[in-house]
Formats: sequence, C-alpha cells, structure tokens
Amino acid sequence: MIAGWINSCYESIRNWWVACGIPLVWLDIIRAILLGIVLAIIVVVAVLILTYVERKVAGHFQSRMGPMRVGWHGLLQPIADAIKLIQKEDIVPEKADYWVFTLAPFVVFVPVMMVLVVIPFGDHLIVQDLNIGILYIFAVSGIGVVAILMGGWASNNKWSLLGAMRSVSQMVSYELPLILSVLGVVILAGTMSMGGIVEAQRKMWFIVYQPLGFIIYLFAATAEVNRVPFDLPEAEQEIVAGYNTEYSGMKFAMFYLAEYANMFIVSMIGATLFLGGWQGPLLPSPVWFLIKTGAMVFILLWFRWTFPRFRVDQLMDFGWKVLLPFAFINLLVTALVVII
Amino acid sequence: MTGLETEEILSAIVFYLLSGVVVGSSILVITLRNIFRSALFLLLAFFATAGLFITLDAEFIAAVQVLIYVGAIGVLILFAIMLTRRIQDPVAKSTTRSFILGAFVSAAFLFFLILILGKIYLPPFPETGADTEGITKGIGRMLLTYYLLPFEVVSVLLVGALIGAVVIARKEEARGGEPPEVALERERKDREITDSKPDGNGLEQNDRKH
Amino acid sequence: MAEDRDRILKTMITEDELSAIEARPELKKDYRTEEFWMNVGPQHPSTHGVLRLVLKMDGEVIVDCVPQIGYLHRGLDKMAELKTYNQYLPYLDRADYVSAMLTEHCYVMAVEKLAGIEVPERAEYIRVIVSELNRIASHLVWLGVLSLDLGAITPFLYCFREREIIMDLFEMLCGQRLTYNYLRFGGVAFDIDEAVNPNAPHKFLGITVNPGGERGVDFTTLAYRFAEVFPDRVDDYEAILTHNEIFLERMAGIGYLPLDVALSYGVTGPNIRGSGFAYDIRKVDKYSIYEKVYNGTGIEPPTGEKGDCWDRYKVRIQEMRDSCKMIKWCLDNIPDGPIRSKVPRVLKVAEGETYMRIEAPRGEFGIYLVSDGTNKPYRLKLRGPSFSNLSVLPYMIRGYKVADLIAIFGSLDVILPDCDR
Amino acid sequence: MALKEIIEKKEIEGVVEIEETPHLLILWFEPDKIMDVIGILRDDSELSFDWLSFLTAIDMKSHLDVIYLLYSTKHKHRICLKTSVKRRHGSIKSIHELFAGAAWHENEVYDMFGLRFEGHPYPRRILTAPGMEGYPLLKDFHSPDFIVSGGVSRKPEKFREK
Repeated sequence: MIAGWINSCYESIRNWWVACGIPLVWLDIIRAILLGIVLAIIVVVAVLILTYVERKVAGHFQSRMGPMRVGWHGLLQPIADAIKLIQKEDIVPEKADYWVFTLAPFVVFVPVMMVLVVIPFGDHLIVQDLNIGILYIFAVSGIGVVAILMGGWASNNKWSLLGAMRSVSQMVSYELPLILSVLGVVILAGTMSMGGIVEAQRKMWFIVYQPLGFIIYLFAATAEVNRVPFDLPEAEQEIVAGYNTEYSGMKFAMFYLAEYANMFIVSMIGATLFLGGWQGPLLPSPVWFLIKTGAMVFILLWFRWTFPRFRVDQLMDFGWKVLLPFAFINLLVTALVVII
Repeated sequence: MTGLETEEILSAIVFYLLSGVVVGSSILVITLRNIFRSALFLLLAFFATAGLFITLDAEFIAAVQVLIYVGAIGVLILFAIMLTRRIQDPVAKSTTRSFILGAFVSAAFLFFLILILGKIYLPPFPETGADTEGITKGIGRMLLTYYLLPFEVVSVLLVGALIGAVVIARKEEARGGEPPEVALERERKDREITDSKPDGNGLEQNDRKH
Repeated sequence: MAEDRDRILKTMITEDELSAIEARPELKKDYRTEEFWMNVGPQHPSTHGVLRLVLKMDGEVIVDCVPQIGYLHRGLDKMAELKTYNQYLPYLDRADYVSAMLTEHCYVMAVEKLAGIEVPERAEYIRVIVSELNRIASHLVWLGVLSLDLGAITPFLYCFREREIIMDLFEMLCGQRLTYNYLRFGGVAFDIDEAVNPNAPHKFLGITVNPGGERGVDFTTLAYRFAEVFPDRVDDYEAILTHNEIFLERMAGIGYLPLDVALSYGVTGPNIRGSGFAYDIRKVDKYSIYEKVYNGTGIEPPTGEKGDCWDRYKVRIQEMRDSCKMIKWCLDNIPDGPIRSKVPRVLKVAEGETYMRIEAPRGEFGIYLVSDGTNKPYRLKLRGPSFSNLSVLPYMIRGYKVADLIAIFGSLDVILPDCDR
Repeated sequence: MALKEIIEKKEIEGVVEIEETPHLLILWFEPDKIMDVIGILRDDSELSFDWLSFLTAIDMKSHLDVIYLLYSTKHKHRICLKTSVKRRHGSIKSIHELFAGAAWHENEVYDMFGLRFEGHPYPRRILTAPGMEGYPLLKDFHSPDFIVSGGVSRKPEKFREK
C-alpha cells in the first residue's frame, strides 16, 4: 500500500524528469541522497524512542515509574537528554590521538547506516534488496569493531584500552555462532536476499523450523551489540565505561546512538529472519514489522534488567564451547533435512 | 550530453576515486610513522578495494572482501598492535628501515607476477549468464564442480594452518610447563602457605565452632 | 613503566612498598606479557566510596594490589578527646553510616560499662530491635551494591525498596533516616510506642498496615509486619540472584579466604563465618539481651563451607532472615517499663579502661575507651571491622581478574568511612 | 582456673606485671621481649590467643603506651597487653609475622603517634593525607591548618578568602 504509493510518486517524478531531458542518473543520485537522509532520520527517531522505552521498561521492571517529569509520562525525556548531550563540552584528552579519537564516533555509524539499506521494513519497502543481503550485513557490521578499537586505543586510557580489547575478543568469538545460526535460515530459504527470506516465510515462520538457530542468534546478537549479560566492553563497575570512558558530549552521543541503533538493527534482522518479517494479517506490513522488532527489543531489554554480567573468560567459554558447537549441529541437521 | 555518457563518466569518476583511495592509503600504510594509523589506512585500502569490486558488479566478492579483510584480518592486525606494542603509547612508531631492500623485493615480486600472469593459462570462466541474481549460487556451484581440486587444496592448506597454529600454541604452553591458569592457581596456593601464619594452637577447623 | 612508576610514587606508595612488590617472586616469564600499573579509584564506580586500589596487572589478571585508604579519614579518635561523652555520640553515626545504630550501641555500652550505668530491660529490647533492623538495612545495601557491581541492576532497586521501609521506621522513631543519634547512655531517646506515622493507612509497597487506623501506623505494628513480610522479599532476591546461573558462576569458587588467614588478618563478621567459623560476637559475648534472644529463637549463626564469595553471600542472606526472627521475638516479648535510667546531665566517667565490642553487620566493631575521670574520654580507639577486612584484600585477589576483584571486594562488604574513621 | 593464674604459672619471660582491672586483664611486658610474649600467648594451647582485635597506643604525655588486645576464639578469654616506649622516636618490633593483620594497625599507629615498627614490611602513613606533618593523636598536636579556638575552627591566613 505504502510502497505502491511511493512507487507511483516516483514514477510520476521519473516521467517528468525524462520529459525534461535530464539524464536519469542524476535522479538516481538525488534519490540515494534522499533515502540516506530518510534512513538517518529513522535511526535517530528510533533511538530516541528506544531510549525512552528502555527507561520506562526498566522502571517498571524495578517497580518504579521511570521518567515522569518532562512531558506527559516523561515522553519528552529523550529530547531533553539529546539537548543536554549537545550542550556538553566536547573534551579531547591531551594525550589522545586527536584524529583517530575524533573519527571513531563517525566510523561507528557507518555500519549502522549501511545495514539499514537491505532491511525490508514492509511489503516492498526496502531500499535495495541485495541478493547477498545477509552476507552484506555481516560484512558491514564488522566495521563497528574497528571504530571501537579506534576509540579505545586513541583515548590513551587504560580502561578504554581494556574495553576495546574485550570488545574485539568478544565480537570475534560471537561473530562465528551468529553467522552459523543464520546459515540455517539461508539453507531453508534458498537465498541470501532479505526480501527473499521474508517471502520464503509466507507459510510458516522460520523460528518454528529453527528454534535452536533462533536461540543461538539471540545470544550471539546480544553479545554483538554489547548488551547485558555480555556488556563487558563497557562494564562500568569493572572498567569504568570501557572504550567510551573518555568520550563526552556529541561524540559520546554518537557512540550511544550507534549502540542503540545496533540493538534495533539486530532486532530487525532477527524479526526478518525468524519471525516472518513484515508479514501478518490485517495490519499494514510496516506495523507488523515494528511489532515483531519491538518484541525482539523487549527481549533484549528483559535480559538487561534481569541478568548479572558474565566474566571475560566465562563469556569466551560460552561462545566457543557452547554456542559454536550447537550452531554447527544446527547447521548440519538443517542441511541434512533439506537434502533428504 | 546523453544519459549513457553521463553514466560512463560517473562510473569513471567513481573508479578513479576508489583507485586513488586504494593507492593513497596504501602509500600511507608504509610511510606513516604511527603504526596504529597505518594499520587503519590498511583497512581503508581493503575497504576501497571492496568498492572497486562493486563497480565490477561482483557484490559477493566485495562482501567477502569486507568480511574477511576488514572484519577479520584488519581487526586482528589492530589487536596485535595493541597487544604487542608498549601498552598505552599513542605514538607507537613503525620502523621503516632498509628501504632499498624493500624496493628491490617489491620490484622482483612485481616482475615475477607480470611474468607469471603473462605465461599462465587460465581456464576461461564458464558463462553463467549476465544476470547477477545467481552469482552466489554460481560461485558455489563452480567451487564444488569445476574448481573442486583447487578448492580442496586450499581447504587442506587452511586445515594445515589451523593445526599448525594449535600446535604452536600448545608448544608455548609446554615450554611454560603448564597453562597460565594452572600456574596462577599453583602460585596462589604457594603464597597461601608462605603468607599465612602456621596455625599455632593446632586446632582443627571443627574445634573452633562453638 | 618508568612513567607509571613515578606517577604512582608521587601519589603515596612508598619506595619500600613498591620495591617489595617488584621483588616478589613472579610467574614464569615464558607466557608473561607486559605488566602495567593501573589505578582503581579513588573515583571508580565500584569502590563504594573513596578507596584507591593500585593494581599491578598482567592483561586482565591482577598480579598485585596495594589499597590506599584514608580519603575519608576524619580523625574520629582525636575528636573523641575534644568532646564530652554526650557530645561525641552523634559523631559515631558517621563512623559506619550504613549501620549507625550499631556503632552507637557499641559506644553507649562502653560508656555504660565504665560509668556503671544500669539500662532498663525495655531499652535493651528496643536497642536490639533497632540494631537488627539496621543490620538488615546494611545487608540490603551490601546485597544491592554487590548485584549492581556484578551488572544486575534490578536487585539493587529491589533492595533499596525494602531498605526504604526500614528508613521510614527509623524516621518515625527518631526523625532521622541515616544518622540517628537515637541511643542514650542508660537507654534510648524515645519509646517505640510514641513512634507513629500520622499518614495512615500506611502503605509500603504492598505492605498495607492498619488500614483505616485512626492514629496512623505505629512502629510496633509496622516493624512486626515488616519482619513477617521481609523473608518473602528475601526469597525474591534469591529468585533473581541465587538461582541465576551467571551469578553463581561469578560468585562460586572465587576469592577463597582460608580460615587461618582470616584469623591472622583479623577478619570478622559474615566474612569469617563464610570461612566456616561460627564466630558471632552476639553469641560469643552475649551482650545486651542477645543471650535471651538466641535462646528464645533458637538461631544458630550461619556458616559457609569453603570461604568463597558464594559462602559469604549465603551467610549474609541467612543473617537477614535470622534478624527478622529476632525482631519478631523481641517485639513479642518486649516488657513494659522505663526506657531510660537516670543519668547525670554532665556525665563523668570513673577512671579506668575497657574494651566493648559488638557484632556490626561487617564484623567486630569495637571501642577501646580510656577514661581519666573527667567528662571527656582520655583515649578512644575505634576498631572498625572494615579496616581489617580490607587489609586481607591484596591476599585474596592475587591471580584473579579485574571482574573478580569487583566480586571479591563486593563480597567483603567494606564501608570506607568505617575503615578510615 | 582464672586466666591470670594460668599466665602466671607459665612464667613467660618478659612479663613485668599482670594487673586485674574491673573490665580488662592487663599484662605489662618489656618492649624488647614482645615477640616472645605474644608468640607464647598465641601458641600455648592453654592460652591460644589466636586473635588480635587491634593494636594501638596511648599518649601518656611522658611516654607512649602501646596496647595489644588479644582474644582467644577457643577459650573465649581476652587479654590486654601493654608496654611503654619512648614518646619521640620510639620504636618497637612489628608483629606482622605473628598476625598478618597487624601490619595495617601498626601503620595506623605510626601515622597517628609516630611510633616506628622495626621490621615492618611497608611502613607508611596510612590514613593521613600526603605531606602531613606531625602525629595527630599526640596530646600536644595542634593542627597547623585549623586552629581550634573557643570551639570554632578558624581558617588560617592562607586559606582565607581574599
């Protein structure tokens, strides 16, 4: 419905464009820029809402109200926070590596924006349905680690460095089970394109065929986005704030934004791969997608406000000795079933 | 100016831009004094190479390039730098010595590369059709049929490397006599004995309970 | 390395100490990566106040540790010599502000012992009730902060929710929520019957007491109700922590404290009971009315088996339940009568010296009091349990990881004002 | 048998006097023999004082009294050991080898009274701020920064607001 409307708009603009005699390439470029802006706005809005939701959910988990003062039931709290963060002084430590330190918060945002390109928000609401969608997502999300390494190293602070090291070792070990858990879905769907995977779930969600894969994905994804109980890189009680110890103001906000955006993205991918994406009866497709993503986000929040934190070596053990073997078994069984 | 020309010009611009980034950052990798930054430029070079693959419509290769070179190898290099270099030194220097030797080796390598590339017979890549839809499928099929032998050879090589790594790691341990955890635990026990006072009154633990 | 060394030298570790550390037999060099110094604190999220730990680290493994204390040193010993006995009482609340009632209790008993003041039995009961309430409050702070340090944020808020009830109870009793100044020589300041909250019906997070009551909720009703309900709440904490696999992994088998080491270092309280030694001063010294309480309730001090963090955790959890039983028993059996005996306004204590100790939530809180017959103490020495408990930390954390440092330090339950005094 | 008699029967070398006050049993000993006295008190099975509550000092104006409070967790009896040392530049042997926890207490006494402990593994001022001069718990100590007069602490010249 929405996609149809957008498409008809685009068609008419296109026709007018051709009539004017300007090469279509320029239209494509303008379209790409506009889409980028739209996606950026989506990210920012989603993160603002997510911070509010997180605080409210946390509040109710802890039998308190959460933010209540700014606006009705604290609805304007995220905006107040954003204003606060913008106003903060931007501090760069004297002995920090200035350029790397400054660049890191922007690099961390690159994968966020790039991943959004292949996510189907609704029926035909997808920017570019790459036929290597999932591979693309995992490839691009690896860049986030580089940003964290940059930030941790350039801060010239031992806590930051420890946080960065933890982050890297964690992501390296959880990337494998994550990819393996998703491969089961790829085998079932017979395609790596995100749109194709959603189409393949028209009859039944993949969570039914891949319960183990879903669980592994959930754990590994939680670890990938550094949420409790895997939030070691920024475990404030242990290493102050990990890689973003020295960051303040907008630079910190960028890290923060990227972290929440990553959480959102991980939930969206989970909803797409295992929960049937945007498909659902009655309601418009983006709403269904949002509901499923919300459910995933809620699970992550639930984790955070219930569990203590793992220790580094326990985390590694869990990744390599539990998740990885199970992911292999899952993959093997799926492949055998599909062949037979 | 027709649309087609513009497109061609644009793709040329993109190509030269990416090539410029690749070449420029490659040069920076070997000239920069700060080893961490030069490693970052290495990553940039890898990334730009992936961009070049995309201009050739080889999306799969591009994704694999980013996944393996940027996500795995590059990060590993950065990690190694952080671990081995003096911890907490923002201006860790890379030492680019023996320039002449390096240049000679590079030149020789280039020469042999050209020589080999000129001589070698590459089997023509079978036509898979112009569509990029089935590119992943196509690559997979190719690897398991036409290029099965090279693929298996590479696999064996990788397995060998893996086993080698494990063996080397085990050797380290064997040289130390025991893994770090065990050593630490043992040492803790030693300390317990030396640090604690001998229990003078000869009481058993149970006697102390009232 | 040299830079680190200089910087740390400038900030308090002596040369001797540093060389002593550097001369220690180190692990085999084969797999040892570069060691570095790291500062934890004085402002660090999990040092509970202002403690500074200078760590020598090998990656994430702690090779050695030097605690730096004294950031909260206020000279409470010296202050005692400048104030009269009565004036000094409020200062004691600041020694261990998490369990101020108990520090007061110790001081008041020391002075009473030296001055030969009799205490009415009702006052003794009230003292035990408030002490045990405060012990629960203190353990709740410990539990909340420990879980927070381990990354579980929600139990922290649960704990403080229940602590709030105790704080409200104390507010009803003496108008203060943290530094009470409630005990007096020869008794207590106010009777618990006078403590009424006019905002009836009083609803404390699900505990509805005396609904529609006309004069509000009185202390006795609310405290009794609290003691009844609280064990269920402890079950809640256990449901979210004890039965959590991650929590178990983080606590069990970590930070062993062998009994002989604990004795040698003078570790007290739940920490030594966690090491398997049922050494509870309430039971050993039988001060105040604790003998009756123990006989009446039949409670035995809980002990651990191995002396790891998990045992210390279990001991404290059990102590909270026991304290509830004690409060209930005291409220059931409290006699009528005066709450204070006649004590001269200007108290002059006979010449002499004594040592009085109590079982504070953290262990043996003692006061060594020397009087020269005037109205001011000649010398007053506070023995804070945290001081000794902290001194064993370097021994305990060697060879563990930073994350374990947090768990071990948390399980020791050190309060810095009590340590620095 | 009372504790006093038990100790008297042991005839520990270095013990000067055993004094029974209403609240504490005080044992005076010679400062040179500290290791022997405390060692025997700790290791003798009839006494087994295995617990050092604390150690501290009192400024008696002419000399310092050093006080060790021992407790036996087995027999549940307590004893207060006392000895006298010089007030200025005094020293006594460290007992950290007998009670590991004594090291910190000894540092505290050094910090507060200026009493040196021989053989202490890491002597330092444990509680007061770096650069502190003087020993606060000596009776004639007056804070250089805050002069107490008439019950009101007055800031010295250098800290006053201009």
